[in-house]
Amino acid sequence: MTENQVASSFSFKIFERIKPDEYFRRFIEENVRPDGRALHTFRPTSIRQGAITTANGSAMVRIGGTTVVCGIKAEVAEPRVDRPKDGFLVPNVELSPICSANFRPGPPSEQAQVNAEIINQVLINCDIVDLSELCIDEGKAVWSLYADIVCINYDGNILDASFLALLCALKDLSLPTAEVLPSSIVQANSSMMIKPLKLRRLPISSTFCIFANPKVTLSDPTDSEENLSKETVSIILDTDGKILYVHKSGGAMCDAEMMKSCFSRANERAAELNELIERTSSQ
Amino acid sequence: MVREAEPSLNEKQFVLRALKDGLRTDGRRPYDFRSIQISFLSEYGHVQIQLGRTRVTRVSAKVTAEVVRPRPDKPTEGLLLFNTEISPMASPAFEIGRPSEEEVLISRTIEKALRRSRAVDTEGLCIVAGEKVWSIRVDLHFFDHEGNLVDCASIAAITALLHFRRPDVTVIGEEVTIHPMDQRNPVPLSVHHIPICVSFSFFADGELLVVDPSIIEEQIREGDMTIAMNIHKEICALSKAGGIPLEMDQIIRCSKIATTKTAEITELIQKALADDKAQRQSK
Amino acid sequence: MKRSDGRTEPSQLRAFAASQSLLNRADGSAKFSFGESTVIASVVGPAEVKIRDEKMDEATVEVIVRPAVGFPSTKDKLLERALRQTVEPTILAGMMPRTLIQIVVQIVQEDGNMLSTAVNAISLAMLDAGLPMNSLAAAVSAIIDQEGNLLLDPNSKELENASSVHTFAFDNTTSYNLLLSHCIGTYSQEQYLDCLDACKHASERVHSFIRTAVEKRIEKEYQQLQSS
Amino acid sequence: MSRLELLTVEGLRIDGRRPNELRKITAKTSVLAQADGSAYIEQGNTKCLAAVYGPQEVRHRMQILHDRAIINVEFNVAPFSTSERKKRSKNDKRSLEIASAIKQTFEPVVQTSQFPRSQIDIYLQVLQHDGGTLQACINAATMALIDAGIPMIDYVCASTAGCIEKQPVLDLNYLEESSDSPELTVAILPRTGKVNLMSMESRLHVDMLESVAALATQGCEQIHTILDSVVRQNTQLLKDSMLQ
Repeated sequence: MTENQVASSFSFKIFERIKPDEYFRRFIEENVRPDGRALHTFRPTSIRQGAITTANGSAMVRIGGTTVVCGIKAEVAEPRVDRPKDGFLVPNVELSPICSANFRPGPPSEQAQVNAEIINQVLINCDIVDLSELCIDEGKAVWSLYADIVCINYDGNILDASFLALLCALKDLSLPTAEVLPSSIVQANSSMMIKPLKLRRLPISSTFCIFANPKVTLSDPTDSEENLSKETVSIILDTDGKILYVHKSGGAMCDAEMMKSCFSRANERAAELNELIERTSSQ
Repeated sequence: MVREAEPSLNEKQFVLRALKDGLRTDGRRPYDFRSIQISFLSEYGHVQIQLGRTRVTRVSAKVTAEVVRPRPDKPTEGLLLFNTEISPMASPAFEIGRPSEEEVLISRTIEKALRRSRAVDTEGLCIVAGEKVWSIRVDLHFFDHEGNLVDCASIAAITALLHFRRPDVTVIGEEVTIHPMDQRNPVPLSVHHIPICVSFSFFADGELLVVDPSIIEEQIREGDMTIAMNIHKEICALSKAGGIPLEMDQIIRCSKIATTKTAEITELIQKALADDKAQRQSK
Repeated sequence: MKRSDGRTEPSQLRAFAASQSLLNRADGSAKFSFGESTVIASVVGPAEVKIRDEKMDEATVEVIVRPAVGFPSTKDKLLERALRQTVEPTILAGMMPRTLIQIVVQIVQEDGNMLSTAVNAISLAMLDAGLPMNSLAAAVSAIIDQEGNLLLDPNSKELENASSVHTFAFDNTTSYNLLLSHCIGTYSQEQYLDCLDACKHASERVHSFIRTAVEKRIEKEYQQLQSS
Repeated sequence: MSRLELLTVEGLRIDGRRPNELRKITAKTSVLAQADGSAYIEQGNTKCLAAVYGPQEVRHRMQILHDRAIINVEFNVAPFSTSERKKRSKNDKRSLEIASAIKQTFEPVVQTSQFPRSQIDIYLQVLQHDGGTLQACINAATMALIDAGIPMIDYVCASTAGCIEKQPVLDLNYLEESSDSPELTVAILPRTGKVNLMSMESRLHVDMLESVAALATQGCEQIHTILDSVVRQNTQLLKDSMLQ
């Protein structure tokens, strides 16, 4: 490399650091993003089911540079007094300092808690799983599923990745048949494995972020894009085109027309991912 | 955390000089309580207490009940829980998640005054021994801190407990029916006695004392003491945690003052409860 | 049609109530209610910020949500983030660099729509605190019930029968921009857009209510000044 | 629960003591090599260890006071200290309350203004719990502070008293303490007789307060004599060894 080339490659890195918004704006004006994607393309996505053998169900998902692993462990628990038939499904998102310098050690960050709560609310409110399928013996014992979603590498758009990972792990889940013996001990028969949970619908999440200047919508933002734009739109759709969850906040740029275009992009994305999930499951 | 501004030397001297003449900056005499306003919200067991008229200390208490499993070591006792976390709303000096010394003392005084002294009959909260009991929780919300949070909180907590009604329950064999409020009249808790906290602040080497300190008096005081007492002249809790050393006579004198204050406040609470009852019946 | 709390129209909102400057320790405070749903919000700031949260070019906005019963849960964290991201764009944070705007939301009574009640309470409290702002956020919720009816400002009884719940917040600029959309349940795109439209109209009523509330208060204060 | 007979007909207590009798007290100082001052105290079966570090540099710069030293107290109960193993975290409200009470008790007694911009740490560890934790901690802390050579205006001596069947009793043990009878902890400055800390739980009639408090004060004075003799003995030994 000549001295000149070194200087220029060096200077554009400095440029990115000291004027990130201007650096980014110049790319967007050319209708391309710094990682070479068009504005509306999602990053390449891959799924590996059953990645963790010690878990009852697991999956690893990569969306570009974002990698998450979801492992589901089942435990026997006593049901709540007021819902004697229902089991538990507890999602938990972990964003540790390992996956990005954005996160500090210690108690879970706001982002981790909020993502776990969104997943939890969608699971509860959108009729995705029937928790009574986790019943072992009414009022005495139920399965409690702990779904730990661990981010290995963070490069933006954690919600889409965690949702996809959870879904594939749930599809992968198999539990031993169990019964409550008269001595009120729960006996599990691990030679007889069943797939207890049926997914009633397949919720697929797509996230967009909106730039003010120039006014554009970007699909599947990376970490640096997330930092530059405060306004985000997350849409969760099922494969029949029903909307399950829409969240938009952080700015005032988005109007109904933009929402509509996000919906149609989310629809395309849902179809694409549905096919990918089908393909991985059949393997 | 935003640090509380300390009173200036001039303010300090002004308050102390006035106290030496038996005067207080808000026009009270040393042994006067601020006016206590008790207001009931629409639900049973939701009370707001105000000390003072313009710059008020304001605390509200909300009582809720739910059915839970009892603790294994006390199968026939219901639970009584207090939540006394103080939010920065009361004063910017309070921080979320890290209890300040003041908060710990308030919480412990309430616990001692109301729980340790067995003000509420917890055995009466049992539904089925070892299976189901009522768990009564008192959530205290601190809105404004203009001095003497602890007395205000104790009055709010006990008034709310007296005002609260829980749904009626019938037990036939193993079957437990909880009757909704609109089907059967809800029942009050059985409260054995009414502990009231009375706080003192000491100045000038313990020579001067005031009842119900305002915030500036709390900031410049040399020592403090809180006595919780009921109308039967029983001391339910007493705490003088350090501060300026006092003569024993001074402490005995305070207990006498607390006796009369307790009687006055108890009367006030009972009148407010009676008024509210009459109002609810006329509706 | 008749609704469970006696309202006759699906587009009818419950009675608004608001009071301002009710707390003395905060720089600004307000209480807002939709019927029985009541929230108190307080604002402190611009104040000293922790070095960890300091931003060199603007103010840090912090929202703390305190539930009516029990300890804050992850549900309240979600509410905190939604509220912060909704009101942040309306504050001229660039005018107060390296400071903290702390907003505390205390839920007093829950009867549905806590998110929209809280947005309105915060808006009023920020006005009361005299923060520099570019617009004012106002929010309204709606549901689609199991029969497919759109009901504005649902109470907790109606929420039990909801197939989807929608909350929208708008600013009061001429273009009436969408600040927040938080919608969960199962619904179609048309239903979403219907709710968006209905809430947009309803939030105009909230905006004008806030305006009258503030006007009345200022008038009263002015009269007091004159008479004294 | 059948009520325990806490007082026999002869007026003796469950462990054979008379109502106004203290439990046996053993106190030792300089028990830890690392600390600047330390003490170990046994009051009956309640055993408590105290260590004092400082005056030293303030750990968190935020807390520096420019006119005096800050006192930091940490209170810990060993999980094996009671008959049932109970893990009590350091941040449990009860422990925090005790720590803060001890801190506030010593603040007016230690001459903190002699050490501006510094910090004095008092660590307390309860090894065995048989009633009267707070009093044992205060007594241990006093001894440790004296051992560390930190200037104080006086000893702080603490004792408990309660009331069983209208009979004031001194120095409650665990059984008496947990039987729902009132317990009053008093800490005094023996020279002036002024009360530095007073804390009470459970119900006591206000007319009894005076006599119970008086009994506790007597207990404090007895403890003072014991602690003082230990300190004097130690000093004598030190003097002898220096003269040799």
